[in-house]
Amino acid sequence: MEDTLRELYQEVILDHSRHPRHFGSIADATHVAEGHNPLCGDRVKIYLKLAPTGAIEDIRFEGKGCAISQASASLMTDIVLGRSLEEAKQLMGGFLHLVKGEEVGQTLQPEDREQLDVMAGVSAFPMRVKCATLAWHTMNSALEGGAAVKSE
Amino acid sequence: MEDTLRELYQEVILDHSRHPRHFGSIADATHVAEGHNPLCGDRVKIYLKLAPTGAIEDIRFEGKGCAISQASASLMTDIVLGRSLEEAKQLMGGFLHLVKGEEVGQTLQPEDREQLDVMAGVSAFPMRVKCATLAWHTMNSALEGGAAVKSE
Amino acid sequence: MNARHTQFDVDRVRADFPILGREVYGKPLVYLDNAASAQKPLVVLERMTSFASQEFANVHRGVHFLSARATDAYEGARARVQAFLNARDTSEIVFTKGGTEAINLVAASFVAPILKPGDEIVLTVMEHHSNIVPWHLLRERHGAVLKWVDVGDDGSLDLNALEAAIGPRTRFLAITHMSNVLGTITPLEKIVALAHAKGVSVLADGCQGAVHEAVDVQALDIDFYVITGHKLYGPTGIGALYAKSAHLERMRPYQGGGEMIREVTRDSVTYADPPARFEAGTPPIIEAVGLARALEYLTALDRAAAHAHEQALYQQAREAVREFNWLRVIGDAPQKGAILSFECDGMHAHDIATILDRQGVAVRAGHHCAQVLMDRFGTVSTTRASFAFYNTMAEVDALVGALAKAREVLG
Amino acid sequence: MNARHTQFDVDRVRADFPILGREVYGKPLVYLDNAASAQKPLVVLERMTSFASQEFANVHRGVHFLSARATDAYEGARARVQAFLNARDTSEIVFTKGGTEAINLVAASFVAPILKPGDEIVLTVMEHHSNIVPWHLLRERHGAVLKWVDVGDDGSLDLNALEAAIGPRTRFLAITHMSNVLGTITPLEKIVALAHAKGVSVLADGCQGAVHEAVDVQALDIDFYVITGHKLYGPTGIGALYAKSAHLERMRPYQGGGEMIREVTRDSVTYADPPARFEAGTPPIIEAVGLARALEYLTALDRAAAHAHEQALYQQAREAVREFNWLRVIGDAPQKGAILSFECDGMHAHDIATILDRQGVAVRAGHHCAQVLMDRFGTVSTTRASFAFYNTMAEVDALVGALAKAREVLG
Ligand SMILES: Cc1ncc(COP(=O)(O)O)c(C=O)c1O
Ligand SMILES: Cc1ncc(COP(=O)(O)O)c(C=O)c1O
Repeated sequence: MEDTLRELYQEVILDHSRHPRHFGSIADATHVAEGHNPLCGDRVKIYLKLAPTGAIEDIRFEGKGCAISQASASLMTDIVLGRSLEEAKQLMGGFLHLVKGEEVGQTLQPEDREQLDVMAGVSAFPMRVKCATLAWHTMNSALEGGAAVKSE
Repeated sequence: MEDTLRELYQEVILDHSRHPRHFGSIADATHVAEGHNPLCGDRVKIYLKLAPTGAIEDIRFEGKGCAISQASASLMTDIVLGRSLEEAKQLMGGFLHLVKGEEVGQTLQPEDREQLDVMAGVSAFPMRVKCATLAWHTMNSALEGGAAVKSE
Repeated sequence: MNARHTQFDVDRVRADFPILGREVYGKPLVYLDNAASAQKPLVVLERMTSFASQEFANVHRGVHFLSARATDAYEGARARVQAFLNARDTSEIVFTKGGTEAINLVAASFVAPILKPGDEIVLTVMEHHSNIVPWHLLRERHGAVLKWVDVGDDGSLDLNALEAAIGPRTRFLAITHMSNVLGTITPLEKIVALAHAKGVSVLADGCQGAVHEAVDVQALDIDFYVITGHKLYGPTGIGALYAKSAHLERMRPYQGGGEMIREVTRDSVTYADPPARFEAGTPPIIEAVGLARALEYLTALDRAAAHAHEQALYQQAREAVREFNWLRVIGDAPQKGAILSFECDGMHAHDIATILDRQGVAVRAGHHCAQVLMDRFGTVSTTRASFAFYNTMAEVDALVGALAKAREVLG
Repeated sequence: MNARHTQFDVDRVRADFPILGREVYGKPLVYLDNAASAQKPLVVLERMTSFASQEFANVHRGVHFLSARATDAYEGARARVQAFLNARDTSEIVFTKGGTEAINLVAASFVAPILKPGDEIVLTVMEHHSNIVPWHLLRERHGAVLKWVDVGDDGSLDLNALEAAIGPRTRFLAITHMSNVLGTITPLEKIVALAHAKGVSVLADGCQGAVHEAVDVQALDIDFYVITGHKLYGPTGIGALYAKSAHLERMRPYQGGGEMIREVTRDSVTYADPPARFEAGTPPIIEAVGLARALEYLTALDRAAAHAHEQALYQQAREAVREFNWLRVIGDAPQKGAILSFECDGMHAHDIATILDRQGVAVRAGHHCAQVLMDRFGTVSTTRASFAFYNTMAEVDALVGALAKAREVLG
């Protein structure tokens, strides 16, 4: 078995995809958006509750999808919970660099980098980058008040 | 200059095309049809007057076109005038063989063959066969009561 | 003789397809995505190159040598398609850019003009989007009602349901000849008889069917039959519509442009006879020539042996995956072509395809442009291996082995 | 230096086009039918063959290696077209099967939905049927009124007449960038400004224009611009529509099928974003790759020098035929591309073309899909010699000599 495959489907990823954190909906969500990956038909719905301070007070997701998209959504909800809007956007930028195999540089704090690094293997699978970014794009769309998005 | 060209554009043909016989219309025509060669935009309109006996009492044509189509129409009106319907159809069959370079055999009487032979050069120019047959197809369509035809 | 050998000399045909010899990720390519698009024999590509580099000009209306040559080649391609489908006349063959366009043409030029709001179009749930969305457009724009015929759990067509679906308001039946997901082959002859008995015209989407089955449109008495070049081992950018003369004669034009007119003035336009009426603009000339060469190649094969070989490949794969109790095959109809679609417990089709890909095995994962069918089977995607006559038993083994590894990684 | 030499190394480029070296009837081919379709450099055919024989699979939705490769190649071709036209974004480029389809798409998906009976579409009398008949279809089916802008006796566009033709009921202006008969080049920048000032969107038919002129759709601020592959030294079966994003976003689908949807159910369908929304079915993948290679080839030429060479060929021919007092040139606009159309006293275009053909000289004779223009000039057909950068001064001489012989035979 190839190393790149093992790196893509490492235990952490499979665990996140099988036991996603923050799975479900939020009854009193302030922001909601639905995302769709036309490549494989995967969908994700992101619920956000912003505190008056602008911090992400709660975040949940629903949806079905491949291991990569599920794990990515699960990881994302984990990491952005409690962050401010700017921090969430910053994290998204860094994450996009990471999975596209681009220079991450200062866009991610070391501890965030460490947590997200399990997704770095995706960069060896260009056709799967969309799976990894779907949840993030959908969260972004929710925050910007958009409706359904498809992953780019 | 190539022989095939000289054979196609021999004096008789050019003469017919410049001074077409039976050019014009027939006020009391019994059969009329219009033909169209989509290849070059040429048109021909054939007027026929059949006698009660079924013989072609008068035939005329109008239209603009290339030397081949004009000469062919002129020659046709010359040769079918006074013939019976069957003879006209028989002549058409023979003429089609002639210009397509097929075996003419018994389909043309020797004297008819001689008269039509000036058109035999067309067979070396497959793209121009339609020009040569337009008038004949149109006459046929007129006799069969058809409307506008295009040359096949 | 080894039971796994068939009469078909697969090594010999493989040599005709250069791409089959290539590697991906350092592993031999195992191309099992034939239902999406087939590979092309070198003779097809060579013919296109020789035509384009020695005989090319625009067709029709040209007097000069090359134009005559190109016109002959283009019209010769039409005659080749006519023969392939056993149409009565070449004028019954309209070249299109693909199967999708052919179906859109029929929807727009045959069905739309006869449609009143509330009129029904009958489809099956196993249609490809290309045989669904053109009818949805008629629903959106002309008030058509779509009636759906179900398939059984094994993926076979329910003929009784089909008959029941055709009612007094039914204006058209559009049905696949072979499902691109289930492999199901539909009994077109029966279906046509059944529809005609109720005065309904039938279009068969033969994009898959014509690849695997011999087609005789006259024997079927079918009204419209659609093929696409790239699945028939020919080029992209070309397809064809067979339609009965009587239909074409009264159909209104589809696209407007050069070649499809008789006369144009400022205030009026009259149209050419079929098939020209439906071929606006410069046609895919080089592609038609390529398609003709592909059909010639295909016809020169022992098609019965090729078909038996494909079936043997499929059976081999079907048997092998019975051992995977975590795998569920979708599509087990008695009459089916060499397509194996399946779902796996806890493993997403996309992940499976990625893992297979890294082992050189190219399969398709997703909804296969058949979301209505996915809904029917309660899923959003399947993994699909589709076989061509140039695949081998060793490739089936590679597929099965790669699936076991996917289980290892993801399971 | 001989005055008849240009800076352009024509011998070198001729070597790129195998067909130019061939003979017809034992005479060297003199191919002057470039406006109908251009010949293709070998690199284009080689690229298509190498792509189809080593990198091919269906695009999009595919996870596997070849599908990714093919998708990259196909989307790379889109980027190449974007760069060629200087569009802002790749999503503004829609691949079609040719120029004709692109115009039909705009007519059906942009213009038809905004049209009320009696609304006007402005055209010029020098349009190709492909930019006339789609609008006639809107006349027949939606009650559009066609308004015609005349050209002067020299074939140049009457800008005042154009401005006057755009009235309060005008909904669209469709105009050629370069006439395929007269050679006239239209001042698109002025035309667009003039139309936009009255709130009217503009489509330019660039099937000829893009071959000879550099195009910058952003600088032109044009709404729609159409190209076709086979005239751009690329394959048949491919063309492209440039459209402003804002337009594409709100345009309804054209054909229905795979790839252009977001979601399909039994009762509903939602559509993909542009450009996918307008590319139903398997696209002309191999052809797009070929077109990209052709544009690359073209861009690598010194286009200014190539253009000057074409103009020199044209001028040479134009001057030479002045000596034939039996020949009347149609189209003498100050801004014109390298197309020479003419009529001859007492000699039909068709007969001339046949005689030229036997001398190896390929020209086109007929109405050139421009019957409205033929009417304007009181004729039904012209003979047309159209030049490409690979033509030579010696070929111009061959044309002129062949014309003199035609006179001898027919005169
Ligand atoms: C000016 C013009 N417009 C449109 C077209 C149509 O292009 P196509 O036939 O490639 O669709 C042509 C060529 O045929 C043309 O010369
Ligand atoms: C059953 C079926 N119908 C229609 C199509 C559409 O054909 P194309 O994409 O070549 O237009 C396909 C393939 O994509 C198919 O499998």
